[in-house]
Amino acid sequence: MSLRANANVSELIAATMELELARDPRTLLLGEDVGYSGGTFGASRRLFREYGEWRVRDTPISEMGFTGMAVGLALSGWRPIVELMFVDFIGVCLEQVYNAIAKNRYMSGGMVGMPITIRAAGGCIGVAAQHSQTLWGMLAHLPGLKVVAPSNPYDYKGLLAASIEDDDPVVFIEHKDAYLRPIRAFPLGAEVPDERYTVALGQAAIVRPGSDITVATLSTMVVRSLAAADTLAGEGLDVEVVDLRTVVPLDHDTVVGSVARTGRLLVVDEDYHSFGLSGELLARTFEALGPGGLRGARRLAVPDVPIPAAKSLEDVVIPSVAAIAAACRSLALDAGR
Amino acid sequence: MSLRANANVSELIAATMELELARDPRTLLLGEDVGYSGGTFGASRRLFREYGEWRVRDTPISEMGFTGMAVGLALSGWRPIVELMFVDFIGVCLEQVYNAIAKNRYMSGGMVGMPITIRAAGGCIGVAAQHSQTLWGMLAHLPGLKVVAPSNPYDYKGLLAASIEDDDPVVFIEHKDAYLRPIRAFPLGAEVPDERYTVALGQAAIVRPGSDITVATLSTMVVRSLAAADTLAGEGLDVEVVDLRTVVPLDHDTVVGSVARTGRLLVVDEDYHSFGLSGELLARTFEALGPGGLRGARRLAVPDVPIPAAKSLEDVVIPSVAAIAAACRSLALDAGR
Amino acid sequence: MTSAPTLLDRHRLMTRMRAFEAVCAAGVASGDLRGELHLATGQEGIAAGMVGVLRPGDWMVSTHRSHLHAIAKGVPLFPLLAEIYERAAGLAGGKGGHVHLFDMEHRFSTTGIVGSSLPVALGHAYAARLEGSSDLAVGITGDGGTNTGQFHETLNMAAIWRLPLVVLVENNDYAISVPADEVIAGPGIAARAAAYGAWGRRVDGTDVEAFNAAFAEAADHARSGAGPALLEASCHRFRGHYEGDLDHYRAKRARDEMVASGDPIAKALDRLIERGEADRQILDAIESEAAEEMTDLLAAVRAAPAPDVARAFDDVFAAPVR
Amino acid sequence: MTSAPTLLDRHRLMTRMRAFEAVCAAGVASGDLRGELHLATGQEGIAAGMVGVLRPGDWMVSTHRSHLHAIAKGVPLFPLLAEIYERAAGLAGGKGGHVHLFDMEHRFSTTGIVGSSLPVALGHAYAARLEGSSDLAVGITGDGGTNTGQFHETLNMAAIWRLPLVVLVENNDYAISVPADEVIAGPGIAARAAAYGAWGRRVDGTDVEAFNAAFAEAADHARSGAGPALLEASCHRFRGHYEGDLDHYRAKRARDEMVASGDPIAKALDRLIERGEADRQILDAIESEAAEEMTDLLAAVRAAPAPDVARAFDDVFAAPVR
Ligand SMILES: Cc1ncc(C[n+]2csc(CCOP(=O)(O)OP(=O)(O)O)c2C)c(N)n1
Ligand SMILES: Cc1ncc(C[n+]2csc(CCOP(=O)(O)OP(=O)(O)O)c2C)c(N)n1
Ligand SMILES: [Mg+2]
Ligand SMILES: [Mg+2]
Repeated sequence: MSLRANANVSELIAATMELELARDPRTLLLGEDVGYSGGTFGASRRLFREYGEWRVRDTPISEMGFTGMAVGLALSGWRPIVELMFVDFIGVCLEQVYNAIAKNRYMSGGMVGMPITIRAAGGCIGVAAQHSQTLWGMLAHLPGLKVVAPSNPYDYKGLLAASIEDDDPVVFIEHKDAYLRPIRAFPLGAEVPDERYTVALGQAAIVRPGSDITVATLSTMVVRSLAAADTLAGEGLDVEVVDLRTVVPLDHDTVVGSVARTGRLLVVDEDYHSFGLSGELLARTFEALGPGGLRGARRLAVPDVPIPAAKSLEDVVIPSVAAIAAACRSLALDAGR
Repeated sequence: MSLRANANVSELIAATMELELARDPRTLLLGEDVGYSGGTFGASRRLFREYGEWRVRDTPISEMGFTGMAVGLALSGWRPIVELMFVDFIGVCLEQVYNAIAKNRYMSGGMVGMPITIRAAGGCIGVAAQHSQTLWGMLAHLPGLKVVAPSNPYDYKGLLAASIEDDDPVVFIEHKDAYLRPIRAFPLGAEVPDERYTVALGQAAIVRPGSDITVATLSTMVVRSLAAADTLAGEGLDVEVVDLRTVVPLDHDTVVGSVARTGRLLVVDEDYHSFGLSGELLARTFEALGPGGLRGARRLAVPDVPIPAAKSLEDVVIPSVAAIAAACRSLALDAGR
Repeated sequence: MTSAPTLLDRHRLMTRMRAFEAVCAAGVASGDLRGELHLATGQEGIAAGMVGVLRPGDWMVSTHRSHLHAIAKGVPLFPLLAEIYERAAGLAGGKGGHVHLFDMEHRFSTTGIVGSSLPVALGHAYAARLEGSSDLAVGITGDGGTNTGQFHETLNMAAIWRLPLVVLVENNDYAISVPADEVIAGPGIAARAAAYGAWGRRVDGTDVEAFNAAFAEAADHARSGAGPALLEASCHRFRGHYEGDLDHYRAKRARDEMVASGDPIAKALDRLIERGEADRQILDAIESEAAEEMTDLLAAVRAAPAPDVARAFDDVFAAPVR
Repeated sequence: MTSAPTLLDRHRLMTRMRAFEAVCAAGVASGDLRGELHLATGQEGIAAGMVGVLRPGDWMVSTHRSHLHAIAKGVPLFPLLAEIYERAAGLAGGKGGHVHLFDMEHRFSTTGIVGSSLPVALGHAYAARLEGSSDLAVGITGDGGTNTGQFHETLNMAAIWRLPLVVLVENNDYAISVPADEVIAGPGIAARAAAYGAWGRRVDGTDVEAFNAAFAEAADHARSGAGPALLEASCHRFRGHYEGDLDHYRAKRARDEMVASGDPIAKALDRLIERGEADRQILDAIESEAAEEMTDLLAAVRAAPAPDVARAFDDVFAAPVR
């Protein structure tokens, strides 16, 4: 695989799937518009031409039907990749996702594996309440699903390969903001090897070391958190940024290790605030470190509102660089420098 | 409304809906088997005969269709009660629940209300992975839904009336263990007035005062937690039990007030452990009290596994009285008496 | 239009509709509008053909491609365009945006999820039955939406309860890039009505008069208490799926041909001239008036303020909640 | 049974099936089994009628009422009953229980969610096409399941891709308490095949021979590459929806009549005698042998241990995860 010099993340995703389709003849791709047109976001370009309609299948708008179809394919020994276009549409087919895909291994006493990768676009780019969600907190709550949300090109490739190779079901959430962004425009992970590699699921990365505050985040918010950290560095606040990479498995050990040094945790999450990732991570950190180890903690997430359409409103509900920086500052104040 | 002396909770639920149907002619009930047969759990008995097929409607097995129908009914000015039988089936229709019912008020800038009550049975009584979930953590994560799970007869009646009367959508989760239990067999809330009353959504109740540990819980786990508290009283450990009653709105103030006195929090939850209620409540308590106020915290919930079929296995994944007591003891030890 | 609209009336309405969408598209070019704006250019015959049949008491539930349906249902243009432009004066104060349009006064709503419009319309039809009114519910979907489970569940329930529902399918040949005839099995969409014992018919949606007649029949059937009607209207999507879609999956020649032969406005215009009901001059005037009207409308909308940021936090519930 | 089963073979099989379910029911009475146990007593003609047509390479996906289908597909009785009794030796080590049965060796699975069996079967049919095999997929549902969106989506996709799928509908007149004819609009389940250009037929599922012939035809059609077949088999649910269901919504007289006139075993028995293919003595022996077989089976299952509690925590993922 070799990409154009100016390639963006959607091309990278297509190229990654190309390697997987080539590597394992039991892999196939299903979804609306994934075939002839190469994907609504261009993330499956070329695959239809190369692998044909049986392995790269344009489906009707029947998400429940084709997600359930993936269950039968997996039972038959295939390894389907299902594209849901927007993760918001998972409400149409959650039944097959959580009652079959997530539970079949357990309900069969381990007899059956569900090596299914569900790819879907998440995150905010101005498409309002029904097309802007991330939902990883909701999905992570349901046992049996792994949940992945990369922040940078290197990880998009490595985590997607690992997800497809994994013998368990993975919901792989691609940020819409990344698709059309050139690989080389990313502040991290912009060097992407041509050959195949994997990035292990369940290993967070410290993408910026720091000593004052731990910011734990994922997906596009990693980029924003790094920008905020840069700003704060100028103010003498040294922020460590942890890219969680996967929500399940959640590598709280890396976060706990970081907070053991900094004493302060800020979780930045593009998902809804309550009953999700940010609370879970705060709770696990407290459980690990106890009141003596965790001096202060804060969460910055979508404030339990649907995503509004107007940009002026969207801007105040999605964590911005300024809001991240402000949250760090007040955390530093509250939980004494 | 007056009930048989030996009436159980399913009769109480039917009687409560009867009062609501009588009180507000815009209220109606939809769902599988809710009509002629009086409900799979008997929770709508008599209503079909009294209010006829148009207001008490037996539907086909088309959950997405009739949940969406409730949206149109609500837009037209009606106040539907939708019965989903088992909350596990919500995966079939989550789309209408979370993208329409939960978001329409917001997406319409407040023009439109969605006074819809979704009743569904949750919890464990030996029916394995696809029929034993509670899922309140998943639903609470989605902004725009209120989520209610009563623990005792008095609250079943009062909270259901409040839910139906509420101008916002409510998912009302009835525990399967309660349906056939006689009202008078409950350790609390066994006195149920004949007349209509409501219990406000969003107000937790301290159902047992205590000074050493706060146990925050809901639904059937309240009963188990009270039993554990009784055991522990004999050992000199004085446990305060808080019945949350509603997950959204979550009355963390009452929990925080209690923990401010006890210093220790145990959340007991019949939902999955991670990314749900227990983490959220722990996080909010830490945020409110800081490291100085929260000396120790623990969670006891379904350990992120699907519910197994065999009773021997179910018993170890659903919090038992013994497990609750054990968790309290070790919390007391860890976070010093 | 209280008496039945003439072809000239409908031509004027279609022309205004197209001009309205031109000022929507302008927002994408200017960077005012983000997200995926779906226009119905080429599909005006259907929206304009409903006028005169629809009554104020009727309910309509539409899709991601809904602006013309809103106009047909009587939603006023200023708050409509203001919502599309996410302004405070929009239908929803800018919180819904161009795929989530609500106007309770004019009994109109939409959803961005394919298939989900239909059960909502079913609910309105059920309400009409409960109320004993003669209100009709119109649920709109595209060809792609007929492959969703919601299509099946809705038609079945409407049929067993004989509800006053018209399921209107705008078959514009494509669901994004996927051709309808590759993913719809059997004898076609309209023929599926038979599975439910329902009224079913396919009509040329680029012929506003033919469509109007068929829609009137469907509406009469549904209002009569005989159960739902499934009306499939053929049409073409002149533009990409959304503004910005490269539309590389359709051949340019086929697109040109579709515009040349399947334009409902051109067809009406030819027919008006042929019948001597209008001349070029009148028709030109209609066009320039429409353009002017919409240019003014756009200017007014552009001048209107964006919503106050405080609005981002309200309307989750009727009253604030912790 | 390698050569085509005779009617006597099928009678024996149905008798064994009924005896098998009697020992399932015993577990409810004894308190061994919790939850809602769904029996197919009265529906044996369908399960037994599939034998001889089904091949080992075929896949079957069934519902909450699946025990007889498992037997028809060749799932061995001991691990089957052991799973129903939630024993360590059960198909899934007691973790799935009586509504979640999996046997990959015999290519059989179930789901407890109505309608969800069908897309899974579609996946098997798609796999058969990918593999170029002659394997068939059989997706089973009840009459109630035909009202789910999944029925529509499955048949449509199977038809557009001409997949080797038989959708088998056991129409036992009821979905729990709701009569099929009150909630299924139009000319009936089998007639809905036309909407997808699929093969469709209704057959008497209480006549094991007639059902077998129709099922063979459906299977041949689907295997031939001509697309899916929709086979509706009428039958009766002799017992409540689940063991413990009061069944108060059906009149006792109608139930008695259904048992008297619609029992597939009694029908086969009468026919065997009429044709002189068996006499009372043989048939009595079959019955007592079946009862004995299942009594022994139950004793063996009862003697088997419950799963070790440690098993509650594994099998969420292939390897443990934090
Ligand atoms: C359930 C669901 N799946 C997928 C989408 C993404 N999507 C939006 S429009 C569309 C195509 C719809 O096609 P059709 O119904 O023919 O309407 P058209 O766009 O042609 O007007 C798709 C797939 C969606 N919004 N909802
Ligand atoms: C999606 C869904 N809705 C409801 C149920 C509850 N339920 C279990 S079986 C059943 C009736 C099924 O009727 P039918 O398909 O005719 O099968 P039968 O029970 O008659 O064999 C219902 C409603 C379910 N399991 N799944
Ligand atoms: Mg279309
Ligand atoms: Mg049935």
